[in-house]
Amino acid sequence: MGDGLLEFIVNTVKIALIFFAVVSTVPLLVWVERRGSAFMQNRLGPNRVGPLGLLQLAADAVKFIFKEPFVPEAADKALYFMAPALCLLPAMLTFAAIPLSTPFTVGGHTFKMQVTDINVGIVYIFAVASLGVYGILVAGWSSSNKYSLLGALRASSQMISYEVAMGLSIIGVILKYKTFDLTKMIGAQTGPFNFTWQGHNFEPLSWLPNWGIFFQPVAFILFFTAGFAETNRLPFDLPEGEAELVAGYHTEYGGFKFNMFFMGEYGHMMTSAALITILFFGGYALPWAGGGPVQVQEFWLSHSTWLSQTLSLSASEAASVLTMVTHLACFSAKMGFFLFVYIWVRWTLPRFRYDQLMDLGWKTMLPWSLANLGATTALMFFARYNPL
Amino acid sequence: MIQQLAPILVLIAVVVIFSVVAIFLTSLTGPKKNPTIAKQMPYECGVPGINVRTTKFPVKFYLTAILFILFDIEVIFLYPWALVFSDLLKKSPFVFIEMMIFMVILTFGLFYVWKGQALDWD
Amino acid sequence: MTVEDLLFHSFAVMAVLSALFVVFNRNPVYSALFLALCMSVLGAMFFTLNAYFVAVAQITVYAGAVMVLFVMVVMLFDLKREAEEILKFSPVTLAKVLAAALLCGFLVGTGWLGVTAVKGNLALHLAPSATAADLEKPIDGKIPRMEEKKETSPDEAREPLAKVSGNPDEDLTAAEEARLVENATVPESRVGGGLEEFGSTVTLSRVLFSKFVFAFEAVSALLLVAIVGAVALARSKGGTHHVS
Amino acid sequence: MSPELARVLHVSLNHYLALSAILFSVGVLGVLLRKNAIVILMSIELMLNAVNLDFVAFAKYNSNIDGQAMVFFVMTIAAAEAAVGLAIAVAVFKRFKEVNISYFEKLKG
Repeated sequence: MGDGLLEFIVNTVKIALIFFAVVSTVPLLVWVERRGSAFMQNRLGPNRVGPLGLLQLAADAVKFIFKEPFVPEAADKALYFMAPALCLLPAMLTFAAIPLSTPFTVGGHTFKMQVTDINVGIVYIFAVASLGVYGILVAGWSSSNKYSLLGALRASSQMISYEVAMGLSIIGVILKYKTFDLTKMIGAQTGPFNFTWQGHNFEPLSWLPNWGIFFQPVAFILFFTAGFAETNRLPFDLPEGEAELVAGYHTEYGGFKFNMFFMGEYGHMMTSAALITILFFGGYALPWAGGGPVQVQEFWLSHSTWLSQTLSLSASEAASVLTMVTHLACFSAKMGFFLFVYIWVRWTLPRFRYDQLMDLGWKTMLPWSLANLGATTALMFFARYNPL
Repeated sequence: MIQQLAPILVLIAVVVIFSVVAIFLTSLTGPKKNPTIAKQMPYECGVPGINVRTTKFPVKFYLTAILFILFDIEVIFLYPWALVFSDLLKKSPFVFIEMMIFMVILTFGLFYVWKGQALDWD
Repeated sequence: MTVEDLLFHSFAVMAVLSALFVVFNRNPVYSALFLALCMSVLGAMFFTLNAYFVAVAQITVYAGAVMVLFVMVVMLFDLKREAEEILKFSPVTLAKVLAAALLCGFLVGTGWLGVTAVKGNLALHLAPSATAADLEKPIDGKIPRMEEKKETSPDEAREPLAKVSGNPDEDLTAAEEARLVENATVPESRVGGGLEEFGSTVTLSRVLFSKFVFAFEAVSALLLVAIVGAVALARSKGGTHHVS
Repeated sequence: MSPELARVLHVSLNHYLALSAILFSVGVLGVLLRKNAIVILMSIELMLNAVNLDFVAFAKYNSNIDGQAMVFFVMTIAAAEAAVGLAIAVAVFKRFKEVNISYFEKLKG
C-alpha cells in the first residue's frame, strides 16, 4: 500500500506539473502571437513592459485577476460559470495522452513523460476532442445573447463538419502503422526512409527520415487544415468574426473566465500541433538518428559521467534522464515550429465566408479524405495481390 | 486499466479544482460588483439591446449535425478496420471487398445529400 | 473493497443520478447535458471493463455526436423550463411510476438471480482445480443448468427461478458458498482469449469484420436509409416540409 | 466493514446487470412521464445505453468478445434513430412551435 500511495502521489504531482506547464505556456504563446503579428505587419507590438515586452504576460494576468466579476442578468447562472471549465477540460484531457518524451528512471522509479499512456491513444484524443463542442454551445446559450448563440452555433457546426474529414484522414495513418498507440507510432517512424513495393526498396530516398508525411502527404494536408477549423482559428475563425458577431460565443465573458476560454483554445492548438508532430514528423524521435531513441540512449551512456557524478546517479539512470531531455527538446522544437505556423497563417490569410467554409469541409475535404483512404487501401491491396 | 484511467480522473479533478478556485478567487479580488442597467443587458453595439431572442435559425445547422452523426459512425467503423486491415489481408482479400461495399453504399448517401442540395449554404 | 469496486460504485451513483436528472429536470437543456454526462460516465465504466475501444467509441458517438445534436436542437428551439410539473399527483402518474419501479425490480431480480444461478455452473467450470469429471456433475440439483433453461419456454423459465428466489444461498453449505464468492469474478488469467489489454481491440476488430460481416454491411444500408430519411425530412428546399 | 457488506459491494456481473436495469427503468419512466418529444428520445437513448452496459459486462464476465461487437450495432441504431427522430422533431417544431408529443397526432393525413 505504501508503495502504491507513493506512486499515486508522485503521479498526481506529475499530472499537476504537466497541467501547469500547459497553462503557463499559453501566455508565452500569446506573447509570440502579439509580437509575431506586429513583426509581420511592420508594427512594434507590446514592448514597454519588461525586456522585449515579456512582462506584458504578467501584466495581463494581473489584469485578468482584478476585473469586476461580471455576470449578465439574463444568463443561466450555473451553466454560465460552467462553460469556461467545459472548454478547458477537453483541451487538457487531449493533451494528457500525448507522449512528450521517452520515460526516464530515477532512484529505481520509472516516470513516463505523459499523463496517461492510453493504449487507444489516437482514438481517445478524437473522442475527447469531440466533447469540446459542449463548452462552446453552453457558453453561447447560457449568455442569453444573440451574438453568443450565433457564434456558438457557427463554431459547433464548423467543428463537427471538419471532425469528419479529420477522422477520415487519420485512417490512412492507422493503416500504415497498424496501431492506435502514439508511442508505437513514433517507434515506427525511426530510421531512414523505408518504402518497399513488391520487394523493391526505394534506395535513392533513404537519406530522408522515415516520417509519416512521406507516406501520407494528402492526409497531412487534410489534418493540418482541419486543425485550424477545429481550433476556430483564422482563416476559419468565423465564430469570432468580430465584424459580424462581436466576439462570438464569449461575448459576455470577461476577466478570468474569458482567460479560461483562451487557455482552452491554445490548449487545443498545442494538442493539434503535437499530434501533427507525432503522426507525420516522427514525434520526439531525433531525425537521422538511425537507431532511434535506443541510439540516443547509447550515446548518453558513454557521455553522462559528469551528470552521474554530480547527482550521484547510476550511469544508466543519468543516461535515461539525458535521453529524456534530448527528446523533450526535439519534441518541443518540432511542436514549436507548428505552433509558429499556426500563428503565421493567422496573420497571413484572410477569413473565409461561412458558405465557403462549409463547402470546403463537406465538398472538398470529405471527398479528398475518402479518395486518400481509397488510394491507400488500393495500394496496400495491390502490393499483396498483384494482378500483373 | 487503473494505470490508464486513474491519471485521467486525477487530471479531471485538477482541472475542476483549478477552475473553481480561479473563478471563486478572482471574484473576490476584483472590484465590487457595480451592476448598472446598461451593463446587465445583453451586449449590443451601441444601441439599447433587446432582451428577447427571436432569431430564426436555418435548418441547415441541424442538417449538418445530423449528417455528422451518420458519417461519424462510418469513421468509428473504419478505425478498427484500419487496425486489422493488413493482417487480415494476408489471409484473404475479403476484408478489402467488404469495406469497399460499405464505402460504396455510403458514398451513394453522400451523393444523394450532395445532389439534394443539403450541403449548399448560399 | 478494492479500487475497482470503489470506481464502480462511484460511477454507478453518478450514472444513476444523472439519469434521474435527465428525466426529472424541467429544463430540456439540462436534461440533454446530464444525459451527455451519463453517457461519458458509462464510457469510463466500459474502460474499467477492459473494453477500451468501445469506451472511446461510446464517447465519440454518443457524447460527441448524438448528444451534441440533441443539445443543439434544444438550445436553438429555445425550449425553456417546462410549465407542467413532471410529477404532479394523479392516479395515472402513480401507475406510471409504479410500473417503472416494478419493471426495475423485476429486471434487477432476474438479473441477480439468473446470474447467481448460472454462475454456480460457470464458477465450477472456471475453478482452477476443476477436472473433467467435475464438469459433468450437476451442482446439487438446486441450481438450474444453462442447458435446462434453454429448453423451457419463456413463461416456464421463470418457474425454476421463482423456486430459487426464496433464498438462493439457503441450501448451500458454507464451504460451497465461499467457493462461489471466491470465483464470482472470472480470474484475470482465465479471461484470456483476447480480453487482456490491447489484444481486446484487435480481437474485437477481427470479430467485427469476420463473424459479424453481414451485420456490418447491413449497418451501411441502415445508415444510407437514415441519411436519405433525415435529409428528406429536414431540408428546406424540396423537402417534405417545404414552406412556400 | 462487515464481511457481508464487503461481499455485497464486491463488484460482480450482478452489479452491472442491476445498474443497467436501474438505468433502463429510469429511461422507461422518462418515456412514460414526459410530454416533450425530444426528452422522450433522450430517454430512449438512455435505455439503449443501459443495454450497451449489459453487453460489455457480459463480454467481460463470459470472456466472449461478441458482446463488445454488438455495442457497435446498438450504437449505429441509436444514432440513426436520433438522426431521423430529431429530423421529425424539427419538422414538427417548424409547424407547431412546440415539441409536445400530443402534436404528433396531427401528423396523419
